[in-house]
Amino acid sequence: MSKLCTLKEAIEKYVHDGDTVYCAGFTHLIPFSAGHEIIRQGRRDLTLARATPDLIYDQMVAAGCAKKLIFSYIGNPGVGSLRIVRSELEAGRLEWEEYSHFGMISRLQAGAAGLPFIPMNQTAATDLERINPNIRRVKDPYTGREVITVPPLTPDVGIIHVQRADKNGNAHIWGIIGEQKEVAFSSKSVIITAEEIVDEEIIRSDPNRTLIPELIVKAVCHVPHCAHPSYTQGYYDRDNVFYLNWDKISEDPAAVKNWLDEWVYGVKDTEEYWQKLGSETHARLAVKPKFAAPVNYGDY
Amino acid sequence: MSKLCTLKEAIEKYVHDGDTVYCAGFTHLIPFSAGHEIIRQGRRDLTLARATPDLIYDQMVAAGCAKKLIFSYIGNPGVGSLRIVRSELEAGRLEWEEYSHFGMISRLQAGAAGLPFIPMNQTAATDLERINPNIRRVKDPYTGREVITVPPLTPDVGIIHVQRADKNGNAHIWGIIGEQKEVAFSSKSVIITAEEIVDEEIIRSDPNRTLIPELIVKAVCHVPHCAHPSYTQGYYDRDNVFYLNWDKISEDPAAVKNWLDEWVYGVKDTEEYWQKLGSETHARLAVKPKFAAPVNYGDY
Amino acid sequence: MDQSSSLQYSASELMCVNAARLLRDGDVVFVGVGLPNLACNLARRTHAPNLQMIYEAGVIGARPSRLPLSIGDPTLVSGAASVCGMYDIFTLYLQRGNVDVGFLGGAQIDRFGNINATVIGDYAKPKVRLPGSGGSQEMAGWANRCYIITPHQKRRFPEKVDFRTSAGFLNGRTERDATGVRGGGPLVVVTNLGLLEPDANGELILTALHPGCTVEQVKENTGWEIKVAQTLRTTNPILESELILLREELDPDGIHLKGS
Amino acid sequence: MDQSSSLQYSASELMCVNAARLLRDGDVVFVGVGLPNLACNLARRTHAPNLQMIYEAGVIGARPSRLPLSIGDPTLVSGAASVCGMYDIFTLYLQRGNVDVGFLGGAQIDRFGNINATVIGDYAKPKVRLPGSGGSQEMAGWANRCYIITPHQKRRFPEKVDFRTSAGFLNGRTERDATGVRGGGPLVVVTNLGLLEPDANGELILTALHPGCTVEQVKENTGWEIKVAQTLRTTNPILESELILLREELDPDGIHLKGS
Repeated sequence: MSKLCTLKEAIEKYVHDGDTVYCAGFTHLIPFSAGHEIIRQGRRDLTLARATPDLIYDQMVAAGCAKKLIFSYIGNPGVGSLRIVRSELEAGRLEWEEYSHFGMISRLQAGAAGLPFIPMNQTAATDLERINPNIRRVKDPYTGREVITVPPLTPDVGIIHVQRADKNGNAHIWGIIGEQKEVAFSSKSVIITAEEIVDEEIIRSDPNRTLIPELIVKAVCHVPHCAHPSYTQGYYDRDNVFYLNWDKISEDPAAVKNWLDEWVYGVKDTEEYWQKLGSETHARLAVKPKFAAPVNYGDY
Repeated sequence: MSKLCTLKEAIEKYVHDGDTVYCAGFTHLIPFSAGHEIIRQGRRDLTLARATPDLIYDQMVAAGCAKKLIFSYIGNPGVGSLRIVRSELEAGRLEWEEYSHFGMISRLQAGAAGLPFIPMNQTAATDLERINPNIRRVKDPYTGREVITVPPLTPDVGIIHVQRADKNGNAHIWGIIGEQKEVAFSSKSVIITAEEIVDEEIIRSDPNRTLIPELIVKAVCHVPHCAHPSYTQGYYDRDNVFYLNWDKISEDPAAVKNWLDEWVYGVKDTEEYWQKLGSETHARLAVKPKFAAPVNYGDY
Repeated sequence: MDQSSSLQYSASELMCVNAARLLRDGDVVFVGVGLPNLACNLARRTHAPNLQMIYEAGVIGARPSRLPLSIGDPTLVSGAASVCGMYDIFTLYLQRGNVDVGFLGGAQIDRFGNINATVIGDYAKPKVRLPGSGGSQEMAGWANRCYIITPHQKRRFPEKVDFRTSAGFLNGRTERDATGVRGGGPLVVVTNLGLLEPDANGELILTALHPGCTVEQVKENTGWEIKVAQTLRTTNPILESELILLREELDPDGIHLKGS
Repeated sequence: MDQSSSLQYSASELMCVNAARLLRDGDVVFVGVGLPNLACNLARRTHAPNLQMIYEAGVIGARPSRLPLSIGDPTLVSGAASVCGMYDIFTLYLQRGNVDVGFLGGAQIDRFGNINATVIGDYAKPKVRLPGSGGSQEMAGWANRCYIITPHQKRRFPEKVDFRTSAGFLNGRTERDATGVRGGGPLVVVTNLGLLEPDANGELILTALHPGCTVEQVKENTGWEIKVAQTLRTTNPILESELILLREELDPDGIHLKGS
């Protein structure tokens, strides 16, 4: 059953004020276009969950979409501070809930697996446990030693960018696959954005590559370049220049407002945004092809 | 660092009397050649662990290698009873320990993840829990409800057949991937048998396909057709005729002895075994190629 | 409509067609080999084209081009929508609640739909050692709906199973509910005589007979005093079109449909 | 041997070379971006060709052909041995005990090697909100050996950290041991003045100075009364060949090696 729709339609239908939203992607495949569309549609009071909030949540927080952040590392990866998120937290204007990366991904794994908790071994560092009542302990029934637990995270909406999907929502992902599968299975609604919508025969020619199956997907949106300034392995490079520039822009609230006006509110969709980036940027982010070795499944 | 050696050398070095051995593969990629080599080398008192003992453990039990079985389903898949294992169990000549499939794979997952236990939701069926003291309960620290637990399974040796590996042990697997990854990470020693040994550039052209990394592998053996009468996706078909024939052979201890004499003790290695199967069988098991769609990782 | 009154069919074909009719379009079904596999494929080819078949070997959305002998046949993989490992199948799909229907079988099914696939006799010294749970313990607990396909024989329907491999309604529906288990339990047992369904208390009662079968046959072949529903239905006759699909396309060699 | 006495190098280059020398051939290293990444690549190109680099983004055996800005750069993937998800990286690799070395950093490192990367000041109302744990809490707990690279400044070496993001030896080695945590804890802190190592009680003491650095400099720049090892070593001089590798091949644009 085809679930194709525009990103605008998908956000209208599945993202509501007050929802917990997880835009997936560890550095790779971050669905920036979805964040921008949420900003354009003026969603409020969202709980934004991500291991690494990255620039996408810095921008959404700047635009006033967020009430709360759930995270495990707030930085501009490889650059430094995530200035807007940081100043909102320091000012006490944004609620937050904090884990280690392992705690965060374990919460997603518990949600995806339908488990009431996931155990983790002790790390000897107990301060996060002290300040976060969601981090608890349970006695291992075999050794009697204590293990650490986290509860499931089950976002209202998970948004996942992929290289290619069929119209039903079966999606191929390669390269860094951080927490995409766990977000998809833990979320109540899943929106897929894809660089390419392909015939289902392409997907079914390589079922081991399908991380996300149609049966958990609500909407499939064709959004090429959705991940910029993050990247899509094999399609375009990470825009490190933009990540460095954001460090400057985000120092100044006026500059942030101008940037949002120009690049989010001022464009109607990803296609317009991408064209506006211009041919020099396109050329800078272009990547030469390098193909995986052939894989023979056999005609059984 | 190359870990290439013959299967004979690998079994000599890494499989000892009294070890717990896990020959991986849910129907697919079952390393029959490794089982036969263990039989030829006369290993005794092994604890054989597998979700589905399949014919490989029926044969190893018949040959007197096993002291104990750890399993979750003892049948000849699609055919019926696993006669030798069944009669040894009924006669009380073989120890056993039993789980559901989920309990079995959870034990492997716990072993692979370095966890002291894995929780599972209740199923309302409590008889396995009643008779197996390894199956316990723990109180979920969030809801106060009880969940079921199993402890880690950490085999002394895990044997895993793969489509292709490099000489260091990085291995590509596709098709049904049952419990291969979990067995590899839970086992103390890992032996890889591969249809093909390929240049590491082949493996590294598609890192998402690498289920098993070199850093946990002890030995890499080039063993084409290792899985017969099981199969290797894309390389040869499952020999259903043999699975049906075994139902007859295994009815009669004399027939089993003759079969072992002819097909295990009577051949020196997998190459001789495969040639002995003959061209008609080769033709029957041949499979026409059907390739996965190309995947572009990009030349970054 | 086909002219079906004079059709000849085997017990397996009868059960298979009736099982297929229980499936709904869009159902996600955890499939075993044999009759469940045929029933699913029949449903897909008739009233449920969007049925999704999942196999415990880790295959999602299989479209087998030949009849698989085993649950892990390569034909299940080629052309499937997705393949994942066993841990994922049991967690992300079954435990998470993504499976609508599970098909179950076993050597014994009791008054409350509990199933024994483990041993006949004492567990430690079994008279008959059966295959064991495999995936069925969790399927019976967590699939939204479970269906059982089994020939109607007295030894298969004891008052109480020797070993509860998979939970039906335990000693009554409230006992199952009290465990908090997510799945709805066995909804229908399809036999060669008719259909059994749980009543308000979770006890299996006779709710439908296949054309030509009698209440007496059912009573004679059930190990407890089986109750009969107040309104006993008759199942719809087998259609010629269903038999043609089964015999000519889905199991042309009669691997699963021969016998009885 | 290079003539190295007259070589000029930055504090970052000095730390990077000394960190590289701590790595052993065959080590499996959980790598962060920046100096640890450069140190690993330098080690691979010199004395440890079989070093395996693992990134928390899920990349195993990376062979980056360019210097990655972020820990999730696509160059880490192309040509890597394996890529897996985050849950697998933290369970199958780190928690299972498959990681030999973890590199750590933080805003504060205290007397017992505990690290703060979370907040300066009160947690609920922080004076400075730092990035938080990321993968470092588990790395500090479970990697066999941990190394810390940090400039030697008094504010970075307080007597006690404001928040224990990652465990060193807590209040002493026996306290860490009592938690049963599998990793060995911080083995060496590499600064621009020398090396600190834990003593029998887990307290960081000065064990080596870089050529030209003094005990007084170290004492002035440490927030507690730092002890000096009975046999204070001097680190081996930086080699010209190491600097050439770093400057011309590993970080030609000086992204991480510029400054101080």
